[in-house]
Amino acid sequence: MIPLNWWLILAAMLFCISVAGIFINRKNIIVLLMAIELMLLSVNMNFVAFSRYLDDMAGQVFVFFILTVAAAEAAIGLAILVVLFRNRRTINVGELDSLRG
Amino acid sequence: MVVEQILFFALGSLLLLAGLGVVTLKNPVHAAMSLVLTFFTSSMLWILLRAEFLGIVLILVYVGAVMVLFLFVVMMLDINTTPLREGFARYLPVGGLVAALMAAQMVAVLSSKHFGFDNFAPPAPVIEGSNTEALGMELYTNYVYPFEIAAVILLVAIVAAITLTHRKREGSKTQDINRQVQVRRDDRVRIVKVASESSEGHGA
Amino acid sequence: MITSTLLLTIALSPLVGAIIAGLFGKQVGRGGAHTVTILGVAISTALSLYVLKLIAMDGHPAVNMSIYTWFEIGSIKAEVGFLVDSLSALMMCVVTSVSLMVHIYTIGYMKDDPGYQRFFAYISLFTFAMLMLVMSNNFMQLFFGWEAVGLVSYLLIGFWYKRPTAIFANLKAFLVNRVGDFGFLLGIGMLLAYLGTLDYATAFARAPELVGQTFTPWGSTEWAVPTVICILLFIGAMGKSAQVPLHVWLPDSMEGPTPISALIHAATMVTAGIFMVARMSPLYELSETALSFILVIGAITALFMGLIGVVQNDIKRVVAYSTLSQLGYMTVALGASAYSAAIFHLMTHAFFKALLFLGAGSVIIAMHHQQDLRRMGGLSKYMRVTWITAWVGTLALIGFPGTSGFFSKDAILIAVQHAERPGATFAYICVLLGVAITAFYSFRMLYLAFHGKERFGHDNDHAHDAHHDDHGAHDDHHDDHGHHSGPPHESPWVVTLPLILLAIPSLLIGAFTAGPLLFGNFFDGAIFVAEGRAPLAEMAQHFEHGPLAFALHGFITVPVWLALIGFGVATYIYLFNPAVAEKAKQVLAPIHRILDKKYGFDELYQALFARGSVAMGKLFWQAGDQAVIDGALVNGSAGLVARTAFAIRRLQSGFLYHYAFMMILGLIVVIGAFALLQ
Amino acid sequence: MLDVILSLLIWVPIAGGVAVLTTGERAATGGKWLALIFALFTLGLCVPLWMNFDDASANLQFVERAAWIRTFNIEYYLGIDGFSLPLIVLTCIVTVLVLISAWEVIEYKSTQYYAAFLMLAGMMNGVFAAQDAILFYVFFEAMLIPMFVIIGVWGGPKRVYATFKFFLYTFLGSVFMLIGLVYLYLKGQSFQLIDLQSMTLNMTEQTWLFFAFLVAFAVKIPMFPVHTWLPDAHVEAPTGGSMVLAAVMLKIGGYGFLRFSMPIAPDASAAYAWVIIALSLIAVVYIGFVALAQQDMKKLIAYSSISHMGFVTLGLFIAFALVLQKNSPDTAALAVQGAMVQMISHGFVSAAMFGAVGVLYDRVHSRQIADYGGVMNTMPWFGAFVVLFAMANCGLPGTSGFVGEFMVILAAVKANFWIAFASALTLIIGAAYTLWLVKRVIFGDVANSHVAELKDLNSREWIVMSVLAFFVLLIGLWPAPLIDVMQPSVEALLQHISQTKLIGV
Repeated sequence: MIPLNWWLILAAMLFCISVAGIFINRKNIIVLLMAIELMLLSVNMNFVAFSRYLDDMAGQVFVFFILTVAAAEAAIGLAILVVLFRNRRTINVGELDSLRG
Repeated sequence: MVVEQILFFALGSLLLLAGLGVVTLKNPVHAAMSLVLTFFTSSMLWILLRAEFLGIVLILVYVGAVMVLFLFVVMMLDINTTPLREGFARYLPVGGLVAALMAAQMVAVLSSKHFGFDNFAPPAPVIEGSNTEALGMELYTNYVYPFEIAAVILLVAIVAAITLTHRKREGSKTQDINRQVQVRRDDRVRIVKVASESSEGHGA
Repeated sequence: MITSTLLLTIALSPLVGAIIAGLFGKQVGRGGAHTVTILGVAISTALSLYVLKLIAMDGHPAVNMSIYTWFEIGSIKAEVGFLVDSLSALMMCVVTSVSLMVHIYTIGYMKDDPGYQRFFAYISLFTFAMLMLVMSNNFMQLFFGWEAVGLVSYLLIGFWYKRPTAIFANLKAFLVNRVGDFGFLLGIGMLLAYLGTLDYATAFARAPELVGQTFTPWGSTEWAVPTVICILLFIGAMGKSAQVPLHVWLPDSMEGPTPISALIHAATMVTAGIFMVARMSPLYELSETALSFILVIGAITALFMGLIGVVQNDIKRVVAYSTLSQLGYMTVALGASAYSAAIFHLMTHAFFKALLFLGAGSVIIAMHHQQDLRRMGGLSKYMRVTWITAWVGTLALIGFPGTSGFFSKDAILIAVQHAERPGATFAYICVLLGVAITAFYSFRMLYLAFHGKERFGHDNDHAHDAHHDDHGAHDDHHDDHGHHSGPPHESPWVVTLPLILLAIPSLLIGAFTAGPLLFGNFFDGAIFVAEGRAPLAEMAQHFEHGPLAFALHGFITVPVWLALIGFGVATYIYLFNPAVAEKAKQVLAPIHRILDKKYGFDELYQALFARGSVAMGKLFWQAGDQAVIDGALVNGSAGLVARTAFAIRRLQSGFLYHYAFMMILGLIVVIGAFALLQ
Repeated sequence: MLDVILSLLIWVPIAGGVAVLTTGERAATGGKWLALIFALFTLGLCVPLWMNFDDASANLQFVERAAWIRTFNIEYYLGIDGFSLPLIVLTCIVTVLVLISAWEVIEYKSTQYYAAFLMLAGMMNGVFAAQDAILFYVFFEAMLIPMFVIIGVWGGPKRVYATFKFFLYTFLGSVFMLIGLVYLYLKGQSFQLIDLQSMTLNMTEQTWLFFAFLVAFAVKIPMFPVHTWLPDAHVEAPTGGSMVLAAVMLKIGGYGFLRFSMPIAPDASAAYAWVIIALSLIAVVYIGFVALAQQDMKKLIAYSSISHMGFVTLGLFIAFALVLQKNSPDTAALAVQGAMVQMISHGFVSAAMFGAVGVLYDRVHSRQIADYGGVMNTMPWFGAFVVLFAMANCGLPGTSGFVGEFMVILAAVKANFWIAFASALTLIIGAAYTLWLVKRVIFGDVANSHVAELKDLNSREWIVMSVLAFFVLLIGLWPAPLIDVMQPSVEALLQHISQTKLIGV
């Protein structure tokens, strides 16, 4: 029997890995987007775990909605990436700072 | 019960490894592949948690659609990844440190007195009926309204993605039916009076 | 019968003359200007004499009436009103008569001066102001007259406003007078604070209440209230009557035309201070320390200013310093609470000092505005009338027995001798020495100007150009009217007539008025002397058998001997061998230098107050206003805002990962806070 | 007509301003005459105001009340007493003079210049007649706008800095006042001055309110630390602008103390009176010395008017010591009357001095003393007027400058000798810097070619100068009518501040 704690710790670890990921490769947007997907996944993990342990379907419903949002977000993120690439011929974050203050 | 634990540990460690892979692999395609692996292992875990519908949906939605999209984009744009990689080593310690700090914080929050999970009751007995049925019941009764909004969000996402990336390709011939129908006779035909060639001499 | 219309005509007729001559100068023309002003002053002179006759001869009671209320707040009332008693009647006559003489004299003196009408307007405006001061019955109007007189003296000293020395002198005069008025105003303030009224009558009636009261300026020191009030009022008098620390403006006021030196800086304005102290005698009698303070100040002025007169080379400055010293005598008389003697000397001094000044003016006209005694000599041959009247004036000045100066100066000497007051002996010594010095410098001036070798000689025009004595103030303003060379000649009748008219009272008035003024009850209503003190009592015994006997008796008294010594020394040096003067100058070089530098008062004041305050102003302005308030607080805070804004701007670096990093940082902070706070 | 006279006094000039604006640039002279007619009409209104003013009673007269904003029961509540009447008359007179003095001088958009002044006059009358705190505050703020425009558009080279500084300074000050008023409203549910004045407040409330009002009015007067905006504003303002700024706008600070700080927070005012007295003495002496070191004529006169306004605050706040410690109400009345007369007389004297500098500036376009010398030779009548106004500025008896200072110094002697000693120093310092200015500018030989070809006063300047000279001499020689008008209000104020508000609490 697996206590709830483990699930939460597992999700937390996953979340931290994705945070580290954002830090590590700060230049590559694609990996950035993937890291975000990973974060969402870890959140969903929590939800499912809670729904299972609290015996309440609300958690799973919510996961369902997070999935839709995640998909939408990924789609738009990539669309922006493509447009960005077309205009600037590069997606290296280091060169893209025209919006500075 | 032991089998469950073994399964949990195996899948959990696989999940973490795959996550690490996503973050550390040089080639974006490999990263994408490891992300796919992550999704697979998490869906299995979810099934372990008796949320089989979601597990399947996860695979379908994420791996099927999102990862394909990622790979499609990665492959299409010839992104030279070399500049993107440098600075990897430099920021590793910082990233690692922040991740560790956050992990420590979360663990402290989760396991400490706030949530009191340690004395949390073990999982309830098997709920009757299938998970999908229960999820459907819940979804289409209490959460109809959010469900509709989710649909709208997806619509917005589609429209946004298309308008952003859509380019008008020059040179593509299209028919404008409307204009074609409105053409009238004298737009096209012109009657010209030409004098007939007479025999008595070439004009003065 | 003295009615308000009578007094109003006395006071206002000179004002009307001034307004007509001043504002409508062009329309009225030169002739019109001087007739209208002389007419005004003549009217007020006649009426003043009539009033004096009424009060002195027919025993008309003193008049105290108010014309209109200036302001009235609860119990504090300030009005414009007249108090005419023996003291003010006498002063009115002195002021108006001397002013009339000066008006007539000016016709000759300012004959071809472009500002002719303006000058007449000013001198009759001055007469109006002096009358308001003399006739006032409350402190507010006294202060009004006090400052108005200061204003007119400012305008007159700076009459030739083209000359830089003149406009420097008039600013200096006004500011030094204002220092005096500063003390004067505080005195009036104290009076109002402790007696609650500005009116003379009620103030003098309530004066005895002040005796016991004390005033604690700081910590535990206690000062008697009457002493503080009297000394503050006397500071005002020191400013106006040019006593030692505040005397620096009088010699410089010689920059103005000579008639005003005669009118303002000899006869009337400078005596305002003496008149004020005499008028406030009920207050002064209450405080011994104030009187001895006055005594000491008067003695110092009398002696030390006379000394400076010895080394002056400009004829007008010699007479100016003699005025200073004579004022010192009057102050000493006040200090010895012999107020009547002070007023008597004031009157006689007004006549013979005006005479000397106008005589000097006539000499200046004759010498084509040459004021340097070393350029004159032997004028007696050319200017008989001026010479004789100068002699009369000098005799009266040194107190030659029989002349009016003798009676008034002797009265002062005896009064000081018998005053048992701290500082009386010191004052007596100074005053005695002063008699000798007065004799010395007045005869020195007489001989240098009228006797001895003619030093102006043929190099007449040479005298005009380059040679500028350090304080020989040439009226270059007059050069343009074409000086005709050739020997000097007697001034026109317009100039000599006033000289004669002034010479008569200088000789005779003393004998006639000494009796009633000094010992009689002429001043009973006006001047109040505490019972214990009768400074002039001893002199009264000598005076039973008439002024003539007293005059003869005078020959054997100490002061006359001192005067003769002074006369003898001066005659020996300046008539028989002038070389001694040069030799004496080398031998006593250090003393001569001190005297020539006028004890360094001018330089000290100029450096300390003038330049000092401007420097302080700059310091306050640059350091205080610009740097601290504007720089640090106002623009400083604006700068601060700009700097902080710039710092924050750098946070928006434009790099995606910075923003991501900040988000995660925020997350960590939130979780940390959540963990800690639970 | 009498019961609406105050509204007329406020809205006629403002309407006039709008009308003049509509005439536009084409009919400039027509616009100018129209503006002058409106100004003269407003001045004409002052005559019945003064005649029908009953100077025996201290309560409000010509009262007009109408609901304005019901939710906060703010009312359009007008009324005047002894303090407001002279100030309103002063405003109307100075406005007419300013319009006359700017006739030919201002060519650039002259009608708008005139319109700005008319509106300014209307709002200033509003400030003096308002009996509702918010109405007072609205006019107090609205007044800044025309002044901002006048200095900002027609000013000198550095006008932008000067106007911003002036506007921000005053605005910052008035914000504190607003906080105070709001607090009072929350406590007493009413903005009417009468209610505010009679409201019982404990000491801490009073202290906070006192300092809130102090900041607002100290900037306006201006008092010592917050005065640096005035010299800059005056140097950059056009002649008419500095005449009105000096003549009336500084008085609103003093008037504010009389209406707000003293009656609403009497105990705090009494407790902190020494602060104000110290600042006023600094203003009199320190600023006097600063004025001595100036090279720019307008800056010198600006500093001199700060020094003179120091007397106003001194007079107002020694009244507390006189009433409470020395319990001699008459001397306290003398002090407050001295402060009020000083305000009125300073209005005329400083307007005249700025007018005189304006006359010179219109001819030679320089304000530096060094550029002048011997003006008396070419402009004798102007020289005579300047000497008269200089004498009034250094408080010569017979001119209005003397009356105020004389009364304040006499009252100060009773309060504390050393206060009187320090304030009486103005006799010397005031005379020093004023007459030194006159010596360097007016007297002496003709300094340069500019001065040589100066022409004497033209008829327009003659009118302005002689009207101001008339008032300076009238108040100087016979101040009784002005003082009798204010006496009942002064006694009522003193009676009010003598009772402490702390009994109940």
